Amino acid sequence: MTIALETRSLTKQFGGLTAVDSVDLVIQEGSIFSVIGPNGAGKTTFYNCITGFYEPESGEVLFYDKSLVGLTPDQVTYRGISRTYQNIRLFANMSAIENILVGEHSRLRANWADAILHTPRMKKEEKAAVEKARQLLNFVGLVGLGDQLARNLPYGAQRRLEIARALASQPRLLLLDEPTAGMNPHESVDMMHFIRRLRDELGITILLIEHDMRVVMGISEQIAVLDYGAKIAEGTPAEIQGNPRVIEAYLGSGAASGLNNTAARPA
Amino acid sequence: MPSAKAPARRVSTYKIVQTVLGILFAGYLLWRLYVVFIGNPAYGSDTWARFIISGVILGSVYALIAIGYTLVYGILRMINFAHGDIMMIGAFGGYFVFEALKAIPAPTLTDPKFTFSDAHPIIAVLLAFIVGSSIAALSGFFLEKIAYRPLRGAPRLVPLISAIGASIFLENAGQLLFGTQRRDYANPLILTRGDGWNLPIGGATVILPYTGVLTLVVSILLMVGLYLLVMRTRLGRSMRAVAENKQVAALMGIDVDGIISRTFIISGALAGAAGVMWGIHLGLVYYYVGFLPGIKAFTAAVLGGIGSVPGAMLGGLFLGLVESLGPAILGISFQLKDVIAFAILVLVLIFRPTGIVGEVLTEEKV
Amino acid sequence: MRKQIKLSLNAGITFGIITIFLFLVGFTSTVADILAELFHNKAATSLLGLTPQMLNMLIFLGLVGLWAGAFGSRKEKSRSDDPWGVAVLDSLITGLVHGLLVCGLVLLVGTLDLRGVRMNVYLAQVLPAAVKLFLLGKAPLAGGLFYIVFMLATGFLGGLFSRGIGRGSWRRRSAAAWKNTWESFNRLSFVTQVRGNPITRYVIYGLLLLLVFLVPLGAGQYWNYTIGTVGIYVLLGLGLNIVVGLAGLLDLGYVAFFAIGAYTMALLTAPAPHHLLWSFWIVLPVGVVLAAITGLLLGTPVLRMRGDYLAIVTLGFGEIIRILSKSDDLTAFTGGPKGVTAVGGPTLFGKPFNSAIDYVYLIFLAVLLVIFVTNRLQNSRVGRAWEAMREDETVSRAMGINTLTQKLLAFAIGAAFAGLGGAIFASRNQFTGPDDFSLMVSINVVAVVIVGGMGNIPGVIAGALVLKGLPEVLRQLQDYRVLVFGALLVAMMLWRPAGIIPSSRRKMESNKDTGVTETPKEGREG
Amino acid sequence: MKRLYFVFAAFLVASMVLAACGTAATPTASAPATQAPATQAPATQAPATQAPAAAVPAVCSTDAGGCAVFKPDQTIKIGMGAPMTGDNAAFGTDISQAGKLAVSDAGKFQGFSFELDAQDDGGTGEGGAAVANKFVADPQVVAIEGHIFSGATAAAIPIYEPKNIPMMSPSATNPTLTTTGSKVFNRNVFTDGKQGKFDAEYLYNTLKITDLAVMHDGSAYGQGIAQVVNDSFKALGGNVVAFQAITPGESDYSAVLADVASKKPGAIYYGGYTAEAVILVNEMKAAGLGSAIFFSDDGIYGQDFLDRTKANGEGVYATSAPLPPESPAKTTFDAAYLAAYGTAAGKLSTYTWNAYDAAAVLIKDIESVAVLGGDGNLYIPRAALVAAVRATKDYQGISGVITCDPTGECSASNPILNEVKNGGWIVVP
Repeated sequence: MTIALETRSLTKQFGGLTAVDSVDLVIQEGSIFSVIGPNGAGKTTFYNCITGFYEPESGEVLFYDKSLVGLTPDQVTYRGISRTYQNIRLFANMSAIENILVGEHSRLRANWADAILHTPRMKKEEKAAVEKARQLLNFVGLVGLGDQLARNLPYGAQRRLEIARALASQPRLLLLDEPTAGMNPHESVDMMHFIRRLRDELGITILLIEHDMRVVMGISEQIAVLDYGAKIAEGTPAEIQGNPRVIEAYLGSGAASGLNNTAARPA
Repeated sequence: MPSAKAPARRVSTYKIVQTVLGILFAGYLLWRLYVVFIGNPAYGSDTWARFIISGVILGSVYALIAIGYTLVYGILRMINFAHGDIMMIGAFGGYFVFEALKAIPAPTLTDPKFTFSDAHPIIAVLLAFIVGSSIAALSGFFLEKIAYRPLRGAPRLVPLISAIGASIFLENAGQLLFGTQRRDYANPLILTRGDGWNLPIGGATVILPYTGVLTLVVSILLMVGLYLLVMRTRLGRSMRAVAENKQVAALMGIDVDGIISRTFIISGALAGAAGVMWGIHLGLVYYYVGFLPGIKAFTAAVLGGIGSVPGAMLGGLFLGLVESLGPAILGISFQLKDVIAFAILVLVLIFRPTGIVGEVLTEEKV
Repeated sequence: MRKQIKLSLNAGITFGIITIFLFLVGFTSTVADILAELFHNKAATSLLGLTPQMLNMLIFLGLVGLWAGAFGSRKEKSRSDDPWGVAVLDSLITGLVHGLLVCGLVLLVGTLDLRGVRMNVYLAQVLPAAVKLFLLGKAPLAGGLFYIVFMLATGFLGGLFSRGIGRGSWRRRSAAAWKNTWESFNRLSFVTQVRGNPITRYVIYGLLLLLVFLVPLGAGQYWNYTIGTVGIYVLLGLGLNIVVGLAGLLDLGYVAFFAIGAYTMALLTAPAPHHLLWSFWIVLPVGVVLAAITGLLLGTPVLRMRGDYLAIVTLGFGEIIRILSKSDDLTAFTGGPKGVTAVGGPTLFGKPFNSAIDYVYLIFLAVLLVIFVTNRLQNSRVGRAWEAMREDETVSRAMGINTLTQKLLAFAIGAAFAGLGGAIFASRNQFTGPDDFSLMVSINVVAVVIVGGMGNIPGVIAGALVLKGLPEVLRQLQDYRVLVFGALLVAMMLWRPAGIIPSSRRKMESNKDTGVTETPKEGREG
Repeated sequence: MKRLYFVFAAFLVASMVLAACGTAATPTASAPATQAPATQAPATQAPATQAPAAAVPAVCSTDAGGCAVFKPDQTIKIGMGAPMTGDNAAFGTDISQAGKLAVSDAGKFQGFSFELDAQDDGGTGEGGAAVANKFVADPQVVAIEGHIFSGATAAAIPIYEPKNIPMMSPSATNPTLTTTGSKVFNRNVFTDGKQGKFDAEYLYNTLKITDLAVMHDGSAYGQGIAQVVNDSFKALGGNVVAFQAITPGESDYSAVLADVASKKPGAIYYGGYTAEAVILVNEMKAAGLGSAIFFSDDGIYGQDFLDRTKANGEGVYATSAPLPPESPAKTTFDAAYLAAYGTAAGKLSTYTWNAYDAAAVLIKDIESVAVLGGDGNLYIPRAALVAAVRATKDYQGISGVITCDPTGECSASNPILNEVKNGGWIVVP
């Protein structure tokens, strides 16, 4: 098995606050890996460090053995990492299909001169891009909604469109940030199956931040738990469920709902 | 934006540009400072004192106007382009008060031409400020109600255009109402422009004008008052809450529209006071008097960090000083003082993208 | 009921203030002249002791009074019914308040005037003649009472009229009727066929183009000049549309690139100050390229700034260019505040361009070129990247867009269009100077983009027509044209915040436009 | 690559279309210029049906610009392009007001009345060209008073030139305006050269100033004259210690004055207008320039300067046209201006009297060439009018004598010098 992503004592500080504290993770290619932890545990900051939005103070991020530290977000995307957002961030005033085409940006080559002159290369590429966007719409189950403005889509469709957009850049690693936030249990289950399909059909490694424990326990192969920026536990779902430190972290932070309580959280 | 401490492996080109620019500019500045102070002193200390007096006084007026921009920006995230014209309205308010009081004779034994405003300068000035501020505040209130409130949910450039339209309207209304001539403020005798304390500096007499000191003192008082208002009162808390998040503020039972109205009233009143000061210190009022100070104050607000009240104060003062000292220190003709001011603005923003004391916008917040 | 009365009271006060304002700015006198020109009744004899000028003014004030009555008697929101009695009462209240306020003004102004007070020392337009006209040559009291009766009567009529036509309902009804007709027309099979046929579109475009090319032939020099100016602002608007409308970067110093284009043209073709006398056709691309390069140079340090920080920095840059162009240090190079005269014009096949009409066609051609380029860019990977940046810069970076490069590209292309506009502008006016590049030009161009509708080409054209055409149309209003223009700008934003022609998206999922063979399944969800 | 060719081909076609349109357009566009009688045809035909063709004066068929025709109820229009809005509106307001007085003073000519049509050009080249195009499209406009600012004027001249519409600007001082060989442009205002040289000589020879500071307001007028003074003063052997420009529209120049003060000049020469000069003079004392002489051009001469500087203005020098000190005509005009507009003549700008004269001269010249046709219409031959304006000689106006030289410079008189003494302008002998 190859290692898709590895972080070595990754640390990110904001002033005096250490948001990510020497986190070591190893994510195998083709796995579904979850990062959980109470609110403010540094999960999203961890994502931002991987995707190049933050530059870590120290530590290393290796993607297929190549360092990502210091790369800009677009370079990271080019290398094959793509992400979604906790609060959906689509390009609201663009149509669904255009959103996906933007996602394909890093895989397209046409520059401004091509665009003005409509070179054959550009036309061919554009045709293929639109075709691929349609396939992705199809894949996420949004056929017929392609010409709708993203902001007019129903909530669930927006979630799936966001994933389709992330897939458009042909990632090898997909970072999902609470993909089931705001969904009812039925929708959550659908999403769970969908995530698994991503891995199985497209062979994409998946890194997941999630609060819904049923989802986490249901699909993750490995789970890491962050608390106050530091990794306090790592293991299979079963191991995590029994880990006293994890329970304490959650209880301590007031999220006493417990690890087995799967009640939907407010978005 | 990446934080300051970067790992040694990759350094972004931007940072190199930043550093090079910074070193070049600092070097140039040091060299110029050396030249003008030690190498080839161009000015005596009396001239420097004059520059500083001029800069500080002008800066304090800029600061006062800039606060109006910043308050509105902080809450609505819009540039109130008509703010300078509100200042013009305030200046006219004060002008008419002085004209009226000048018309009331109060002859004394020594001077038969003594008028009410000469006899009671404190009352006259106070009245001018009250009337000027109130009229400007009222204009601010109606401006918001008519031109901005209906656009609350619109894309953010739309209120800007509306503000530009309002600005054009106000300028031309001022021209048509009051005529095109430039009018002189009839100050009370004691505040005659150009009179002041004579300070012996460097073998020459430097005049510290009374009007300038009045301007400075009043603007400092107003700024302190405003700071207390924003930080200590219920209204100030509500304003900050609305600035932070309008939806949440509304949920907390804050009357968002009311707070916005009041913000416009406050910023209008400050602009009006600035207008009266402008009149008293510089003596000039006409329909276009607010345009340039408006642009300058907007620059000052951004320089300080738009949205931040202390930033606006600092920015205003800084801009005033740059305008008077900049050409002198850099040895460039005064015609290019705005070029220097804008170049400094660019430099400041390159190093501090959100102004001198601006809020640090994180990726997520933007 | 109390709310209803408050409504009409407010309306009365508002219109009272409006009428007073109109008098104070002297519009009441001017409108009399304008109407006299319209009715050709300047030399007409007087009627009822009123001169034609007074009658003209009263016609105008009567319209204001009617509007006040209609406005004041409108239905209060919480009411379900709209009885006649209430409407009439409301209109009377409005008219009364309106009249009382005007009466107060008349009494004040009239008395002061009788006493010989020269009010125009402070209020420039309150001239004795204007006062006499407004008082209809009567004594203050008589004039005041007349206005109470007059406003009451017009207010009443306005209320009756407005209630009589059922207020806005007729508008809604007719709009619905139109829509129905339109839809049934669309359903006709041959219409669908014709509409669906791409040839139709080309024919329509062709006809439009033909029309546009024919108009200048009959427009006369003045309108051709105006059309040319509108065209140049279309160029500027399209350029800024890329920067503001597509890439979402607020640029308040766009005039800088315009100035660079214009000065390039002027300095390289004019006999003074450099006597280079280059050919127009060579300088044109030089100006465009220079403007684009300047865009790149400016953009490199500042494009990392966001939103309003960028706005002020660009504003500063525009001012810097203007100040430098007139500065003492560069007078020998730029011609200083005097500007550059005798800027060269193009010659095509031996024919020099020397009239407004020649330039109109040149500008049309430039506009077509720019529309072509914009259209191609907008519907490409580059255009999508720009729009994504406008929508959400952070996410667009995560989508693999190098935002800095894309911003620079947008800036440079926008600057190039401005350079093109500036070069043609200088050549057409045969003159250029620092006064042509004031901050107001930048602001006007931003307004062109926003007023028309951000991010789309027809919107920019509509915006340019409004921003540069409207002031010319308003010339009838003499000194009031800019005042009215400012008010209209506000009104336009309140009326259509999304612009005159809001942006619409290209349909891409269905394969009509892209020519891809596969037919998508109809899988619409609710 | 194929696409590329297509694009080029499209261009080629487009340019050919353009060329075709261009040539097709020629007759329409240039008709008024070359065959002006043709444009007047509709106007002349209409009366021709009622009256014999001989009603049209013979001069119209020979005049290179054709005739402007006025039916009995039409007014003869004099156009004016002026900044009526914006920062410089005071100039436009003032000049148009003075011009209107001249028009009403002129009364009726052969039963036809005159009208001054003042249009807003904002003082810019763009506005100037727009207004000029509007005027040339109006057959009733026969002459232009203006434009007011040099930039607008420069853009307007090429538009009036082919239409034979003469101009008389009371205020556009840019020297290059009369050097391009225009036959329509004239002005009754000083140019920078004459005045600046005079001023520099007086400063050096009479006032014995050795160290001079030159300032200006960055306008075409102020900068031009300041440059001349600077050069002339240096040529005389004087020392220019500072050359600084201020930004008009600002209200505070204390910093730049402090800089000038540090150079210890004996006098300040200022090129510009009253608005900024007043601020400078009022701030001089506080800036440490209490002992320096303030010397300026005709842009500051006038009552407004005195009213607004009061005691600070004592000892200020300014050049002006040799006004007949208080000629009855000028006194009458001043009274009429005050009565009509509520502000004193010369308060809004210094060009009030020039403006009155410019309009009066144009009216006089129109009257000299206009011919009443046999059909009751008034005919004004355009080219003859252009020539008549250029030939103006010894016209005694309220601002001085107006005589146009072959280039269109009509302010024949030499400047005189005035000094403020006891709150009034006194002519320095």
